[in-house]
Amino acid sequence: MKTRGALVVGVAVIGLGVLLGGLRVNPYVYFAGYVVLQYVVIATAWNVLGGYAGYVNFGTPAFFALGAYTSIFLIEAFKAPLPVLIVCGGLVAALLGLGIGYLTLRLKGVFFSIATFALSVVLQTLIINWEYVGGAKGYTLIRPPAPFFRSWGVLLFTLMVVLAVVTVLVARTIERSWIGRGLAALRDNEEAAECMGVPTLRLKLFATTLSGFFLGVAGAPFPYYVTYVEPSSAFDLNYAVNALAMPMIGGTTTWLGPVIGAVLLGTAQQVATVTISSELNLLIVGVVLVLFVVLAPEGITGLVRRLRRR
Amino acid sequence: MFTWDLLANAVVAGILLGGFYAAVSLGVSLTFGLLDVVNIAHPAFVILGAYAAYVMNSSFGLDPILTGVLFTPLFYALGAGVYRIYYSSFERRGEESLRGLVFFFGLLFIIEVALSLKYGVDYRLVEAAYIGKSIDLGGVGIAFRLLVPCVVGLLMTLALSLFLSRTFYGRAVMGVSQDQVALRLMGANPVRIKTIAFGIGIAAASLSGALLITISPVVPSTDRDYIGRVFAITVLGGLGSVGGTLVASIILGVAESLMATLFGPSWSLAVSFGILLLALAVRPAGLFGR
Amino acid sequence: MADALLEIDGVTKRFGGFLALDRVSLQVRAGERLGLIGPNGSGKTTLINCVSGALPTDGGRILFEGRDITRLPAHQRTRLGIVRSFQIPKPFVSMTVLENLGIPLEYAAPPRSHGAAAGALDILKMIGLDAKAHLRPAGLTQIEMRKLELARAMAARPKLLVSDEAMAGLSSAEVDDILAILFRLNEQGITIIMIEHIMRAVMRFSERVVVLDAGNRIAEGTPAEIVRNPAVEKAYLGE
Amino acid sequence: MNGFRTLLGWALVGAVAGTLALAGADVFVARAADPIKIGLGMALTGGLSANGKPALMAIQIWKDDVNKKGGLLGRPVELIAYDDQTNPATVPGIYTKLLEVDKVDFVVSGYGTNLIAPLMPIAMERKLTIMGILGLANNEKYKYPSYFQIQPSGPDPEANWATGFFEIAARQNPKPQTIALVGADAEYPRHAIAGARELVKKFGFKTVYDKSYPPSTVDYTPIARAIKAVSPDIVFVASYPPDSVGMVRASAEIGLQPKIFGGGMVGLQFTTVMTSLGPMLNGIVNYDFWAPESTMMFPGIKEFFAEYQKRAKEAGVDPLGYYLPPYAYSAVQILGLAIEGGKSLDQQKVADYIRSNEFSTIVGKVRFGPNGEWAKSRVLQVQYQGIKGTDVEQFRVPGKKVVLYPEEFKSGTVIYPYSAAQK
Repeated sequence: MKTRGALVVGVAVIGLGVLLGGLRVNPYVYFAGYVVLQYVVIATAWNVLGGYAGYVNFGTPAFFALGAYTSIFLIEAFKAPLPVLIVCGGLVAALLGLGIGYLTLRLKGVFFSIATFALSVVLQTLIINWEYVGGAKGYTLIRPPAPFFRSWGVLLFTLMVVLAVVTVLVARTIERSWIGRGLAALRDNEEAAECMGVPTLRLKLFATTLSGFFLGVAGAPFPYYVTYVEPSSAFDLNYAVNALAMPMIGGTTTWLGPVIGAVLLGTAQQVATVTISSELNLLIVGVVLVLFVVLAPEGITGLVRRLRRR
Repeated sequence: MFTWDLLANAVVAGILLGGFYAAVSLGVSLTFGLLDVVNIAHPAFVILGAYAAYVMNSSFGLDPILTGVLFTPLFYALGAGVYRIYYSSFERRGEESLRGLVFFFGLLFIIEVALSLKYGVDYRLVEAAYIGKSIDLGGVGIAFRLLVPCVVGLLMTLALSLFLSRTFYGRAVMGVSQDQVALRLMGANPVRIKTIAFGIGIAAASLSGALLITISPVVPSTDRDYIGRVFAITVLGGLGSVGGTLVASIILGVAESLMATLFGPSWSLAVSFGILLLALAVRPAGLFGR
Repeated sequence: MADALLEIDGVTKRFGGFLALDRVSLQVRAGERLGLIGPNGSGKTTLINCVSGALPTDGGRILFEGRDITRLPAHQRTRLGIVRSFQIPKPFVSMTVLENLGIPLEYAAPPRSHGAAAGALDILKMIGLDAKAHLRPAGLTQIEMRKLELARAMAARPKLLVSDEAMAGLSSAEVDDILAILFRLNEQGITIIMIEHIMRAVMRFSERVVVLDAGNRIAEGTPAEIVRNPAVEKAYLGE
Repeated sequence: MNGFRTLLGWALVGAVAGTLALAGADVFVARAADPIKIGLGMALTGGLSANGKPALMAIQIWKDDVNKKGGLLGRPVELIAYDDQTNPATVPGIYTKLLEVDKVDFVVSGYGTNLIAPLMPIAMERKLTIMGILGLANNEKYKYPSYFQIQPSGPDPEANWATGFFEIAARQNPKPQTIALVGADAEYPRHAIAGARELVKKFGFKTVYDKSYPPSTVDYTPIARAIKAVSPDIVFVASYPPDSVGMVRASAEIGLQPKIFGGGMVGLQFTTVMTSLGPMLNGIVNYDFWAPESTMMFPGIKEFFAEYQKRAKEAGVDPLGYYLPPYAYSAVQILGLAIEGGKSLDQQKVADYIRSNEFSTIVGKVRFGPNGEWAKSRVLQVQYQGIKGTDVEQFRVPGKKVVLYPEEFKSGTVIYPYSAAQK
C-alpha cells in the first residue's frame, strides 16, 4: 500500500465517519465509538515510542491528563475553541515528551518506565493542588450547544475519527521512513545503532515528542466528552495499562498492531461494560492479556504473519 | 510551627514507616533487582497476603503476622509456579522485558478481581492486641501498630541478606544476576535458582501483606497505591542491594513523614517521587547499585 | 606523523577512582593494519570506545584526518568513516541480514544511495553471507554472526575499521576465514585496527602491534619485535 | 505482503463500520416498552464499589417491593444497571446506551458526586428527571430544575454539611476556641473542608491547622502529631474510609485528645470499619444519615433492613447497611411515588410532581427545595458511645450511635469532652 493509497483509505475512513455522523443512527454508537477511537489514538501514539523505539512509557496518564487539563485551563482562561485546545493540548504534552526524551540519555529499560510513572505521580499531585483547574474537587464544564453538529456526541465522534486517522497515518509514515528504520535499529540495539550512524538521541527525542503530542491530543477533547474532569479519573492507571496492552495484543512493530488491539480490546471493554457489567469485565482483560502474551507473543499481526509464512 | 520534639517524632515515625516499606519492597528487590523479572504484580501478591491474614484473623482469631509466617510456604509455592510459567513463556524465548510486563499486569488484574469476587469490595481490617496501643519513649511516641511491622520488616531484611551472603542457594542467587556461566560451572541450575528466589520473593509478600493490613484497611485495589512506591524504593536503593532497599525505604518513609508533619502532607508523595526522579537523573544505578 | 589517519593524543579515561587509560597516545596511518593487544583489563576496549565515541574521554584529544573529533557523538564519527564491530555481535534482531546492512547504508554511507539493496548484496557476496540475506540473525551460526557484524560495518563504508575480537571462540579454519576477509578489506584501502587475543591471528595480520597494559602503552613495534619484547612478556605472564 | 496489508486494512475498516452499524441496528429491534424501565450506572467495581453494591441491592429491593404490589401504573418495573467502575469516563457511554439502546423510561444516578457530575449534561440535553444518589453540590453550577438529590445535605450543601458539628461544639461550656481542619485531597473532603472554613468564621473559632493529605497516605501518625502539636480544642476531619481509619487509629495511639473530634469522616458508618475500630470510636462525633435510634424509626424501614440484611449476607456486602442503602431505596421510592402520583411517565410532569410534593419514605418525610436538594438539611451528627469490643450485634441496638443533631431527631446527650467518652 503506497502512501497515496493510505491517504485514500484515510480519507475514506473519515468520509465513513462523517457519513455515520450524518446518519441518524443510535447516539450510543457515537459515545462508544469515541472511546474506542480515543484508544486508537492512545495506542498508536504510545506505540511510536514503545513499539518502534522500544521505550516503555508508563506515564501515559500524565500525557493524556496534560492534554485534558491544558484544555480546561484554556477554556477557563480564554474560552478557547476546540481546535485550539487540541493543538495546544498536543503541544504541551509534546513538551513533556521532549522532557522524558532527555531522560532516555541516562535511563534505559525499566528505569525509564519507572521514571515516567514517577512523573505521572508528581504531575497528578500538581493538578490536585491547582485550584484554578478544579484541583481535587474536579472541574465541571458546562457545554454550550454543539457548533456545526446536531449534538456533542456526533461532533466528538467525528473529531475522533479525524484524529485517529491522522495519528495512524503519521505513525505509518514514520514507520516506513528512514526514521522508522532508525528507531527499529535503536530498539534492537541502541549502541550498535549509534555506531552504525544512527543519531539515536535525536530520533528518541523525536519519538518521545511525537508520542507525547498525540497522547495529549487524545486527552484534549476529554473534558467535552465527560464534562466533569477530576484528577483521579484523568490520571487513571487504566490508560497506562491499555496503552501498553493494546499494541501488545495487536503487535508492536507495525502501525496496524495498535489499531487492531485498540479496536478489539476497546470494543470488548465497551461491550463488557454494558453487558457483563461486573468484576468479570476486568477479569477478562486480565486473562486476555496473560493469554495473549503467552500464546501470541508478537500480537495478532505477528500471528497472522507467522501463519502466512507456513 | 516547629519544635525539636515534633522533628524527633517525625523522624521516628518515618523510620517506622520505612521499615514497613522495606518489607513490602524486599520481594521486588529480589525478583526485579536480582533476577531482572519486572514483577509489577508484586503489590497484588502483598494484598493477597493481607487477605490471607484477614481471613485467618476474622474466622480463627489468628494473629495477622503469625498468619503471614504460616502462609509463606503456600506463597513460596505460588511464586515458584508463577516463575515457571514466566520462564517457559518469556525468559526462555528471550523476550522477557515488555511482554513480561504485560503478563504481570494481567496477573495483577486477575488477583484483584479474584479477591473482590471472593471477598467483596468492603474495607477489610484485622484485630490484634497491639493495634491501637503505643509507648512513650522520652517524648517520642511509638505506635505498636507501626513498630511491629517495622521490626518484622527489619528482621526480614536481615534474614534475606544473611540468606544471600551465607547460604549456598543465596550465593547462587547473587551469582544468577552476575554470571550465569559461572553458576553452571558451580553445578547449579540457574532456572532452579531463580525459581527458588522468586518463590522467596512472593513468600515475603505473604508476610508483608500481613503487615500492611495491620497498619491500614485493605481493599482488593489497594495494591495500586504501592506499585509506584515499591519500584521507586527498589530503584532508589540500587537494584539487587538488600541493604540499599532498606536505606531507600527509610529515606522515603522519613521524607513522607517530615513533609506530613512539618510542611503539610499534601505534597509528601510528590516529594518522594521527586526524590526518585532526581536520583535517577543523577545516579541511575541507585544509591547502592551493583 | 603527518599522514596519520587517526591520532590519539594523550587520552585519559577514569571510572570513578579507577584509571582505565593513562595519557595514551597512538597514531594510525592510512591503509595500515594495526594490532592492539594487552591482557584483560588493560584498556583496549575502553580505548576503542573512546575512539568510536561510545565513551567520553576525560582528557586528551582524538583527531581523524586531522580534524578534532574528541567531542563528536558516535554516529557522526561513523559518518566520517570510523566504524567498529562488536566483540559480542550486536545485530538488529528484528531485521533480516540484508536489512541489517540497510541501516548503515542509509545512515552512514555517504551519500544516501538509492541502490542500497544492491550495495548491501555486494557486501554480503564478498563476505560469503549472500545465501542468508533474508534470514533473521536468530537463524545464523556463530561464524555467520561474526560475518554479519563485519558486513554491517562494511556497509557504513569505513575508512577506519576497528575490529574488536572478531575471532574469539572461532575454530582455526573460521579464524582463517575472517582473516582473509580482513586482508581483502585492507587491500581495498581500509585501515584496520585489530584487537585480538588470538596471537597467531594478530601476528599474522598486523604490520605493527601496540601493547597496552593497565591503561598505559608499554610497547610498539613489528610483530617480530613485540614477540621478543621482555616488557610485553612480563605484562602477559606477570612476574 | 503489501497486498495482504491492504486487504487487512480494509477488513479492519469494514469491521469497525460493521460493529458500529450493528450497535446502531439495535434501535430497530427495540421492542415496544411493556415494563417501565429504570436505568442506572453503579459503582460495582473500583473505589466506591463497597457502597455501590449495597446501593444497587437496595434499589433492587424496591423494584421487588413495587412489583409485588402490582408495579407502577399497572406496569411492572424493570431495572437495568451497568457497572460504571467508579470511573466518570464511563458514565456518558453507559447512560447513552441506557437511553438510546435500552430505551429506559427513567434514569437514576450512580453513587457519588464524581459519578453524578458527568450525567448532568446528558440529562439536561434530554430534559430528563434525575434522582441523584449521594452527591455533594452537583447542581451548584448547573441549577437544573429537574435534578433531585436524596442526600439530606440541605439547601446549601457545602455549608450545611457540617453545621451540626459546629453547633454542638459551640454549645459546649466552656466554649472551645481553636480548631484544626484536615482532609484528603479528593472531591468530597475538599467540599466539606470548604464548608467548614465558612462555619469556622460564622461561629468565631480560630483555625490553628488547615492542611490536606494525599489519599494514598499510609501512615497518619505524622499528621495526627502535627495537629497535636498545636493542641486544638476541635479537630474536624473530612476523609474517606481508609484515611478515616488511619486518622482514628493514629489519634488514639499518639493521644490526640481534642475536646471534640470528628465531623466529616466517611467510613465510620460502615459495619466492617465499626467492628474493627470498636472502642476506639467512643466519643467521636461524626456526620451520619441513619442510626438505629428510636427517633429514626420511619415507617417501612424495619422491613427494608430485614430484607436487605438477608440479601447482604448472601452477597457479602455491608451486613447492616445503615448508611447508603435506605437512601438509595428512598430515591427510587420517590420516583415511583411521583410516577403514581402524577399518573404519568412524562419527565416534566414527574419532575413537577417531585418538586411540589412531600414524600413519606423509609428515611422519613422528604421535601425538595428549588435547587433539588432537601428543603431542610438533615445531616445527622452522631456520637459513638459505650462501644465495647468488636461484636457486630451491639451496633444493632440503640444507644451506641446517639443522634445529637438536629434537635428533632435527638436521641441522647453529648459526652463532652471527647476524652470523657473514652473511659
